Amino acid sequence: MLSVRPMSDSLIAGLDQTQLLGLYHSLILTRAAEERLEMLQKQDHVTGEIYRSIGQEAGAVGAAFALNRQTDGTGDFVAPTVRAAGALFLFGGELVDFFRQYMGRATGPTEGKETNIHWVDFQKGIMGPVSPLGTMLEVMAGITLSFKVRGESRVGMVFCGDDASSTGAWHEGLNFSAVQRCPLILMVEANQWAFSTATGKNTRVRSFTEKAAGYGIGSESVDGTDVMAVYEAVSGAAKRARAGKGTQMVELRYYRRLGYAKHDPQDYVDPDELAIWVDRDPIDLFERRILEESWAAESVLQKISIRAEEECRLAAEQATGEPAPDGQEAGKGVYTDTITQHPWTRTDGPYRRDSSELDT
Amino acid sequence: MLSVRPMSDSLIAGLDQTQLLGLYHSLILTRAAEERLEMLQKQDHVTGEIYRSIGQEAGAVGAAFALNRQTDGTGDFVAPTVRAAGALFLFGGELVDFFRQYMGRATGPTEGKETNIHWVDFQKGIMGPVSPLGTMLEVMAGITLSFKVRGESRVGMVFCGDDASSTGAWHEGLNFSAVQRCPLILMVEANQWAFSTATGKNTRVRSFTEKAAGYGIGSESVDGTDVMAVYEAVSGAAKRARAGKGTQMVELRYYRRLGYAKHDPQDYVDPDELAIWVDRDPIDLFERRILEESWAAESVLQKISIRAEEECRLAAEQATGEPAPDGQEAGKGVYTDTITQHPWTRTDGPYRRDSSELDT
Amino acid sequence: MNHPTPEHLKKTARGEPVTLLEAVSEGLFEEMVRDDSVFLMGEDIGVYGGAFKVTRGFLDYFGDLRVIDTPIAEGGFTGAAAGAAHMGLRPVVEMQFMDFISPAYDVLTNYIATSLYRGAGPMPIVVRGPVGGGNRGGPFHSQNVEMAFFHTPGFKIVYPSTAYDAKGLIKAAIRDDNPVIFEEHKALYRAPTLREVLPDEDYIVPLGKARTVREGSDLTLVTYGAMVHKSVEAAKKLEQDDGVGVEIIDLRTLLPLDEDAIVESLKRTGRVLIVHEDTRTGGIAGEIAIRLNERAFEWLDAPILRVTAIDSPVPYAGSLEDYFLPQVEDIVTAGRYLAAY
Amino acid sequence: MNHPTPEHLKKTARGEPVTLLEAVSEGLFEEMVRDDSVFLMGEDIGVYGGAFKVTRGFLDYFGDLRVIDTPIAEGGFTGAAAGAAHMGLRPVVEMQFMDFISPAYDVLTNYIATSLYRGAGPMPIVVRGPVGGGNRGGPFHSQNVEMAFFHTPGFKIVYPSTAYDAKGLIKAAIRDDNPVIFEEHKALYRAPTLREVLPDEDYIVPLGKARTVREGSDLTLVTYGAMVHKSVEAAKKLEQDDGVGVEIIDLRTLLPLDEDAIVESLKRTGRVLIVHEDTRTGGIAGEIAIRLNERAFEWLDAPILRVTAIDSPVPYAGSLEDYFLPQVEDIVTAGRYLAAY
Ligand SMILES: Cc1ncc(C[n+]2csc(CCOP(=O)(O)OP(=O)(O)O)c2C)c(N)n1
Ligand SMILES: Cc1ncc(C[n+]2csc(CCOP(=O)(O)OP(=O)(O)O)c2C)c(N)n1
Ligand SMILES: [Mg+2]
Ligand SMILES: [Mg+2]
Repeated sequence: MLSVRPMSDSLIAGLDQTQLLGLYHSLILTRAAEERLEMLQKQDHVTGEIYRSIGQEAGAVGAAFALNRQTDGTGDFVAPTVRAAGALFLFGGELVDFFRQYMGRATGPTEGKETNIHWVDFQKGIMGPVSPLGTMLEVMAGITLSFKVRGESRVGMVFCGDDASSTGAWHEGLNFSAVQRCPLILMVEANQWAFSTATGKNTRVRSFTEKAAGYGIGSESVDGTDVMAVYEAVSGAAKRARAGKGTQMVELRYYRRLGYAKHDPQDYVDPDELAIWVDRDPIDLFERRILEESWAAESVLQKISIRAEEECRLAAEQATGEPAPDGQEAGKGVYTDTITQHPWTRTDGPYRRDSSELDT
Repeated sequence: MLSVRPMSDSLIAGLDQTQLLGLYHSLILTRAAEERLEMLQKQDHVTGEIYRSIGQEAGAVGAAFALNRQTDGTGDFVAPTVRAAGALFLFGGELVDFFRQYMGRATGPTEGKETNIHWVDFQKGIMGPVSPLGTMLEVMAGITLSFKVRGESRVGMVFCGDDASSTGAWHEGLNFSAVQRCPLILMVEANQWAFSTATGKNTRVRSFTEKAAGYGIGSESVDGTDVMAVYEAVSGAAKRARAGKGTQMVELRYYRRLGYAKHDPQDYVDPDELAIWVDRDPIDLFERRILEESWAAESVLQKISIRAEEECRLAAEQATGEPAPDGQEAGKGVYTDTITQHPWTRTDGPYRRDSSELDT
Repeated sequence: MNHPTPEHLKKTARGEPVTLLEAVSEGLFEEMVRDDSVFLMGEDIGVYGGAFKVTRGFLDYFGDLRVIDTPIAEGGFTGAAAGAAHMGLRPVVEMQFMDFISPAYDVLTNYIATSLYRGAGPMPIVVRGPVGGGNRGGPFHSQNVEMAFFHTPGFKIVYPSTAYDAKGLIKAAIRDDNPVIFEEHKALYRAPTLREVLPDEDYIVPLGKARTVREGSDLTLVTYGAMVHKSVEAAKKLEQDDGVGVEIIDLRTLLPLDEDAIVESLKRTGRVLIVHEDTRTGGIAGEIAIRLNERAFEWLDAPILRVTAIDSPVPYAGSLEDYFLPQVEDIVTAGRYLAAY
Repeated sequence: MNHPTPEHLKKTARGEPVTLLEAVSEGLFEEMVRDDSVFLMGEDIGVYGGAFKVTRGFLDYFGDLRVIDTPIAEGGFTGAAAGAAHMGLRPVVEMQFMDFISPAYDVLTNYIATSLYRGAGPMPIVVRGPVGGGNRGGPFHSQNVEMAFFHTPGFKIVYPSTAYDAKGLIKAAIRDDNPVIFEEHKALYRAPTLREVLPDEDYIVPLGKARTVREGSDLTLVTYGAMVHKSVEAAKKLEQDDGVGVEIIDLRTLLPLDEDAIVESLKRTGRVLIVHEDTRTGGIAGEIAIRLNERAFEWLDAPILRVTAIDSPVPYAGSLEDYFLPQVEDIVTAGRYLAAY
């Protein structure tokens, strides 16, 4: 019903038309969600920092699409970064939760205690990250170790910025995973920047596959603006990891087209270099390909776009209307068993000796 | 006077006979010093742990010999490990200090506060290590950064066990040095063991030069039992580092022939494998070569051996007769400016209110 | 699991006394038998059985999926423990010496301690290993690490002083759903005087509960770990020489702190002396002091005092280390001062 | 050095008021001009001028040998700072957020703090960066880090609350031969109320000396950092509403602690309240309390109390964070209670 002409018998990279359009929808949705976020911030609904992944959407979407996504706790796992929201959505992360998190809503998955994509859903296989860079590689090594130990055919994928590779945690986590042959896929988001510092100041290698060799793991470098190429590379990596070939790396080559976060005017970026990458927009590229190959008609794509916009609008609207958490919740959930907060934390007076005791 | 036949005009790897015999002396001295240490421990003069480098002496000696050793603070720097005492001695570390350190003598360089080769001499370029593995690579990165910043033609050499390579500190230090193009030479002591754990469980690479590639630095792997080969490899590395080619790695391939420390019976080691390496004893090999090439007569070597033994005996005797530090010194030297230890640390009573004040 | 239980782990079953080290081993072993999800990670814990041989025989019995020799990467394998804990496993991580927990400081304080709060679920992890001085280990093999974690909400910190407690506490720690830092004092590991016959049945010592080591009505002495034994010595001296009755409280768990136990004792004695082996400034004595101010100021008949190590790294030479560490005589002096106050 | 001093670093020279952030910048800049051996390392401090722009313009002026943009490796570059310090340089290391000092915990506590003691020489290193809550930064961009280092002998810890102090203290820290942890509160960085005109001549504020912010005879309030300003608000209220005279001591340096200043004030007021933004258990209040027990117990007319953040990670949502942080009202309540004791 959606197709312009019937898909050929042989699927495109193993994907049928619905799936191809699913990829397209995910790309569009990611961008729309992040744009919506900017609007919300301008309207003062978001108090913290916001992040964009424009130009990098295909990396997150293509990679997540290649995994086994389930909602009953039996599927693969993904640990996204702020630049891989697309993977989060594909794994079932709800748009409304995305907005709730940024807005610190009581209704969000972390009930306002954490921000942005820092949230976890074990049923869906979502491992939101923490800020300290590199940590999630260690954590995912342990998650995939548990897959190995239990003989499950599952893989764990962890996204890391290119410059997170400088951290000791990255090294220790990756090496641990490598020697333990954990079914882990490391996605290196080679967007050429660490905040304002060029990746060339963080490492002397040109491709992270050179680093992979130093850990004795499989690796591949792929054009991170080409969602199909990413999908295929990660499919291969996942296959190898599932087949007991151990840890794999896939490098996504692309560019961080906006500043590190909203507040960064990125005046350190060469506009000509940037222009090259604006021309290589992953959504434009995929759209062109869909149309050229006649996988779908323009009107179909337009409908998808409109739907994605609408989803975002509704989700943002819902989140906006929801309450902030009650302040006192701040003190709860530090321990699984309740450990009494000490008197005088707030206004309880310290203990007084009974007057009857005073003559003791 | 020492030579059997005159050395040919062309030096051996740039070394004259005195130097070749210097190498020999250093090898012998290292082994003799460590054997003396064992005796001292048996006699209860050493309370802490002791370490041996048997089979690895050529790595330390050949490497240190290739550097510019001065005693006025203008030369190269070395940070040895417990398995590189030979480098320490070549840089001017005194035998008697070696024993003093192990015996916790007040007269030792750290006055009993630290043990074994953990001592520093800035004039000689000796940077004794600390226990946490990997740290010295970070520190040497900073030392060599200062050489670079000041435009000095000096290099810094840091020894690290093969399995110290698993630490985050190793990674962060090496990468920092690499991107800053510090004139640092990393000596990887590939003795195939981390305590009881085979190196294969610490890394999946067979040669650490594969890791070097992941940092974009020069590297070479060398037979660590061949003192001349080590000397030549490190000479080359030092030349490159001095010429502004940045950080270099030299891998020493050999074997840890004794247990991790004296208490380790190494019952996890395959005796056949061990036997191979006993046959490749670096001192035997060098001795054979000296005699085969007629660089010196056997009697000369014997004299050197006897001298080294004697040096060790005398130094050990001296250290043994020296005093332990005064206990109260423990509280001093934490800050450069004296910060008063608080009352009641020991026996001072807390302050009492004057009786005259009590009615206030 | 086809292997028989190693003989050296059947001492309690045979009714023989065990050392504190053996008690920890037995506790670990029993928990691993009881619960498949418990597994071990650490350096040299498999083939070698650990630097102190706490896990000797475990690899053969449980296999290398449950007894994992790790690379030298305390941060990495502690982080991996967090991942495994997310998936329902219960990792027990050994630090070869607890001094080497520092590279894991980031992942422990930022990731593991905050996991539950961040909505990422509980972290049933035990990080255990040898601590403490007196063994001429120098600055990097002698540290106590409690205060590195005491300030981070989310941890529990345990520090046993007897074989009985060590076994009961390690089992309780493993069953706890919160991350537990578990300190084992090297000088107590094989101390012959600490050997005792343990109950053959399964028991735990609950976390968060102090133990009254001896009663006394003149002075409350709060301590833990190796200092418990030095304090007992000092208390005997004070009793004999000065007729001072010293009540000793062994905290056992440092976090959460059993302040009720201390407060109750203080209310009887009016005087508190805190003794810890760890260095002085920022040690646990401060927190105890302010909590007693908050809860029982009016019962204080004398200042709260402390006997501790001095503020320096742990020196290597015996003479220095002996001076560095709190000694029985220091405790006696302080106790005498307080009793006479 | 051919560049002119950037305009934004000449405010004091022009007699204009500066913010706390600008005061730190000026202090750094002047020390770098004064002493060639001072240099900077950190993430994004060069091209970008630092996440908070503290080093804006420094790269152009001093060049990339003295203003080094590092890889994201806090341990690595802090360790490198140690090496540089060995060679007579004086590194000032920026943590982008002080929360990210954790990966450097090992090298800081084990290597840098112990260097002098180990005979490896002094460590004139400053590790500085933004700390503190109130900015909706969540658990990893809001921490105070003093207690991670307070227990390790060898460090000094500094935490300014005013522009004047910030400049004088950063200069003193750079000139100090001991490693200094220097905390800059984000909420104070650009606070317009803190803008002040600084002396144009070179001055330092000596480390280890507290400052009496205001005098009062009924209660000694010990605090530092952002809490100084909340405490002043509370003190005004207590004075107006209750007639309670609150003496406020701003510690400025947390280690070494200026206990003389506190003791002297206590002897006048008989009552002590400690206020810190950092979490409660194991916070600095404990150490102050036990030192006061040791030195001035008999002057205490009331328990030593504290107002602090609660024991949890720093939550993100505004409502949660406001509850988490100590508020003026909390200080007032505690002060009222103590005054009436
Ligand atoms: C250990 C640590 N140090 C510093 C930071 C601050 N920080 C956050 S993101 C960032 C740059 C990350 O660069 P990269 O990993 O390449 O990710 P990108 O922003 O390019 O996606 C830095 C320095 C951090 N989060 N963690
Ligand atoms: C960070 C850290 N973790 C653990 C240790 C304990 N430890 C000391 S030496 C050693 C093995 C080192 O192996 P390797 O680096 O290969 O050196 P080798 O003993 O073979 O010379 C271990 C685990 C340590 N010193 N530092
Ligand atoms: Mg990047
Ligand atoms: Mg080795």
